[in-house]
Amino acid sequence: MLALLSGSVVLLIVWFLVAGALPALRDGYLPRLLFDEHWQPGSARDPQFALMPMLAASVLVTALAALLAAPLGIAGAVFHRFYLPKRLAVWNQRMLELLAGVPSIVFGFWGLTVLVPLINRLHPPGQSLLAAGIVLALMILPTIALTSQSALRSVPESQLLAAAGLGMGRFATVFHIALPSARSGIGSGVLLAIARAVGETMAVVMVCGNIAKFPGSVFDPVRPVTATIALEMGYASSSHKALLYLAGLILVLVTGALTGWLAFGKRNAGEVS
Amino acid sequence: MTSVSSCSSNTSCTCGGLSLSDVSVHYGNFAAIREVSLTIPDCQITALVGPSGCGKSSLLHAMNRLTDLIPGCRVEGSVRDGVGRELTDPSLDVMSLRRRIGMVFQKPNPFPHSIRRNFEIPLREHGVSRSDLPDLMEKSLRDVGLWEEVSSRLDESAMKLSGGQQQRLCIARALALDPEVILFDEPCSALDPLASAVVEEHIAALRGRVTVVIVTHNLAQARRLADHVGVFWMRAGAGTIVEEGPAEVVFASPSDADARYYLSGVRG
Amino acid sequence: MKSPVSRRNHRRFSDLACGIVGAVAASLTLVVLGCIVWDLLRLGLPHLSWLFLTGEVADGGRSGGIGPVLVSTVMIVVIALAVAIPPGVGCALWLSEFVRPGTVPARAITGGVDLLASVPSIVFGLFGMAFFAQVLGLGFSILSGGLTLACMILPLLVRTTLTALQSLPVDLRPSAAALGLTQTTTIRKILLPAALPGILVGVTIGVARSLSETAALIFTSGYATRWPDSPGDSGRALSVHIYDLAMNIPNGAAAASASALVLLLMILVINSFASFLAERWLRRYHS
Amino acid sequence: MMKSAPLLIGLSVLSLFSGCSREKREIIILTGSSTVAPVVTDAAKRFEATHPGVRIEVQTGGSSRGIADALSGLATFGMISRDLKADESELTAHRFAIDGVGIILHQTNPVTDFSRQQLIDIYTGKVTNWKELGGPDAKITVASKAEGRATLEVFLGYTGLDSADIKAGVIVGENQQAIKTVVADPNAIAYVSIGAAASEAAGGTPIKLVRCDGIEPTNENVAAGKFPIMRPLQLVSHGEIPATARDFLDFLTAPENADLIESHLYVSLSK
Repeated sequence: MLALLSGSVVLLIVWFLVAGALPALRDGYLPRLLFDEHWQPGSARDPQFALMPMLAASVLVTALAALLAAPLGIAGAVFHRFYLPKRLAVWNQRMLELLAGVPSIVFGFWGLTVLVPLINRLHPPGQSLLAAGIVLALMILPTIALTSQSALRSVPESQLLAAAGLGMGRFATVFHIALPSARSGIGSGVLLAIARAVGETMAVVMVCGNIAKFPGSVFDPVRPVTATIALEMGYASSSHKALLYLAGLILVLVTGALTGWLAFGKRNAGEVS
Repeated sequence: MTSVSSCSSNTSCTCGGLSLSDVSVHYGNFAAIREVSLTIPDCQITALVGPSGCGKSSLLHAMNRLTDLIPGCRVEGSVRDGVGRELTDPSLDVMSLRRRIGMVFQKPNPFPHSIRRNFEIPLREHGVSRSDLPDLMEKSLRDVGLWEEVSSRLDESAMKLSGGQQQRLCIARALALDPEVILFDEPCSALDPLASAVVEEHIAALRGRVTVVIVTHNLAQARRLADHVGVFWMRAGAGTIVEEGPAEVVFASPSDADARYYLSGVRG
Repeated sequence: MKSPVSRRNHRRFSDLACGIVGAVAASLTLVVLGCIVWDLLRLGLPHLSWLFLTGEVADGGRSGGIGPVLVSTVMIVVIALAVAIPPGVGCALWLSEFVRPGTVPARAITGGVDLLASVPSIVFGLFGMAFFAQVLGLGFSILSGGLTLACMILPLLVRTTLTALQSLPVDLRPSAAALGLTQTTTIRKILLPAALPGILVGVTIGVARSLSETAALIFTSGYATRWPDSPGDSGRALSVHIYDLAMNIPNGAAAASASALVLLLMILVINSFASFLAERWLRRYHS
Repeated sequence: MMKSAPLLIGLSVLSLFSGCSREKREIIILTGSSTVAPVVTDAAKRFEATHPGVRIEVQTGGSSRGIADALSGLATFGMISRDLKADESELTAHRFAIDGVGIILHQTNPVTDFSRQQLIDIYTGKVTNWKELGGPDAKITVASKAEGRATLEVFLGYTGLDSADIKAGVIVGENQQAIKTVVADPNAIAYVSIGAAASEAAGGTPIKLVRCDGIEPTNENVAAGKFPIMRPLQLVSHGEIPATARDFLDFLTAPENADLIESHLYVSLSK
């Protein structure tokens, strides 16, 4: 019953998005989302509604963030579990939990005032795919590190003992025993983080530059779907609003499919051993 | 690697015993065992018996420095190998020590990988070349009588084996490293009698090839296996050895009163 | 075969390298956090005072305090937790104890929960505004905000509780059953207490996410800065207040930083309290 | 379900109860522009202090939301920071303040003046280097506002451009983001609320407001109607306005409350 309640929340949200997007679907905007070249819904002369660059931006920003954060987070968790003395480990964990609770707006503000000027010196304008990726990576790092830590903690003591009894060093124990054993826990942590990264809005909108074009390099500005919703929802007229709902719906479906696919792949890989 | 050869017979054995003198193990303020002295003869089977909580496992763990892993655990005294090297020396390379002194635990603990990977991971760690792996694995599996049972499914998960098979796999995995000593920490207590008998049979077969130290609660098993016996008992709040000697002597006429009661089945 | 000495050096090197990489990764995270917190301290600390914590919001937030905002924030988070924990834990229990994994209903619910986890927070905000505020007629209220947040942290609670339940020893269930315990008793007396530390971790993360959420609350709990009388009132959450100060109010950075410091402090206190509880619990039951 | 049922009931009772207690009071609801909301919030607080029994709810969400909520009757007033459009003529606008929109540059940028044509050239990508304007040899980073923002519409109105003509390097949302963008990039140009920019600049932020068509971007010039880019801040209503709401409207435009508007750096209409 309670499970059904949880499940029904999803249905409710999807239904609500569909209802919001319905006018746009009815008026045949879907092909325009796919095939238009620019995003200029407010233009009186030539309104265009290209969603693809924004979906691409969502995917790219998330991928970059995951690529930056996953190795760091997992390596940090290994250090936490196998190297750090317990007394210090507790503090490390406390700090990570704190980092997990920093509001996104603080990250965004920090990104815009500290990170963007740095990147600007390398390659203007600074607000870019790279900036958004780094800020997002910082935001999801604690999630990855904390879930990896708990996954590593749940590696059975008996296996670590077995490794020690066979004279295996820490490196081999970590890579051959602990990490494979914790793989599924770490994987679901990374998935959780990816889902969070795709949906993140407030921090990204401040550092990504918000230009709805396919980026040519990491220094180019991009505009993820959520940034568009955040920037325009409050100001959109009715048909524009329906389009934004449609964009949100597509994002949710794409993310759902992506995480579902990753999770499925993970499950299959898990069955081998 | 060091040329540790397996011995073909008792007389030419070079695997090396251990000699412990005044070994104490403390966990924080708690003394688990106090001032234990024990000689573990070459290539024989030494059984450590005694009631639970007397520190038998602690002593075993001290012999290959697994005690290092326990925060707050302190080992005092001296543990020397066959050529007289001090094993408690902090500068000793613990990893190669543990290779020379292997361990098999109470609960079978194969890695949750394929049977093959269970050999590959530790052997590669100790620098055995990839091309030597299949032969070593087969030899070790034959030594524990597992080869016929698993040779067709080496790439399946080790976790799918039965408990007895898993334990024999763990013995084979330890054997593959070509150790001088193998420590068995109640290797049969988590197994059913039939599996237990098979495992015991293969431990017995190790006599003359490696030095075996086995902790067991099963006195009958100790009688069947042991060449040499140490009896543990609680003295002044800590475990210690109250009787030590060749099996036939200790079982026939123990000099310590507690040991006598324990071995005769009256106490313990 | 390599000589034991080179083997030993090689292993020492790889162990050390592994440790160094880990240390760098861990400290990099902490250094960046340090930078952010230092910035907040530099800007916000001079602005902090008892009056700031208890006073009313004045001049758009640039002067006065954040008293009513704090009260609203606490109410929103409490409502979110009260509403989300029972179905979250229930759903996880159902998934781990009552259905076989891999069956259609289990997959449907797991998939749904995962989908819910990937819904952007701004979509939750729009949903909350449309459903709780308008359809259910709760209006801009602390209740709407709390319910919206509850939807948002629900998947998180399900996931962490599920992980906690699944990592319990498998033989707990048969051993309880062997003692003639009913499944309800097993769950209530054995499984839930054993999984409690894990559940607590989920709740802690949920609280942190609720506290730091902006997008879902702007549209639901609203913008009002007066003292809330009841959950039916509109009340501005701390994160929304920070957002407004940082984005809409010129020269609001000092007050924004001070508010962010307060928020971090709240999270620190809650985390410490939760881990204290978990530790006590572990000591009581596991040793 | 069993566990959560009493909880849900409790919550609904609570909300009913709070609904009851609210009905005794008179409520004015205002929703809309995030630019207007802070100043109206402060005014509401002062109004409530002198009018016990009246409660004023202020919610943000953007000008379009203000229009929609006023039309649907959800809000007593919508708050907007632009002029009403032709298709919004059912609504009545009540202007209470003016906000100038000025061009900002980084403090280190030597350029001090723009003509309307120069702005058009920059924002349509005809001029891309500061050299062409007498500045350093550096690429111009053009910051523009997101679609639908009132500031963008005001800027478009002044330049006569369509939003599709604008070739921006960076798109920003709120005023503060535009200011931070210029701080972060010495070669950026942006347009923001004059009051916000002037107060940030006075607070030490390294930005400067520059002249447009030779007119200094000051609130005095905006008040005098000399500065060319500006927008009204107004409340909009649909149909009959209740008496208390009318009182609040008068209160907002009363000279003795002009200090509230000025403290938020807008130009009060009462002077």
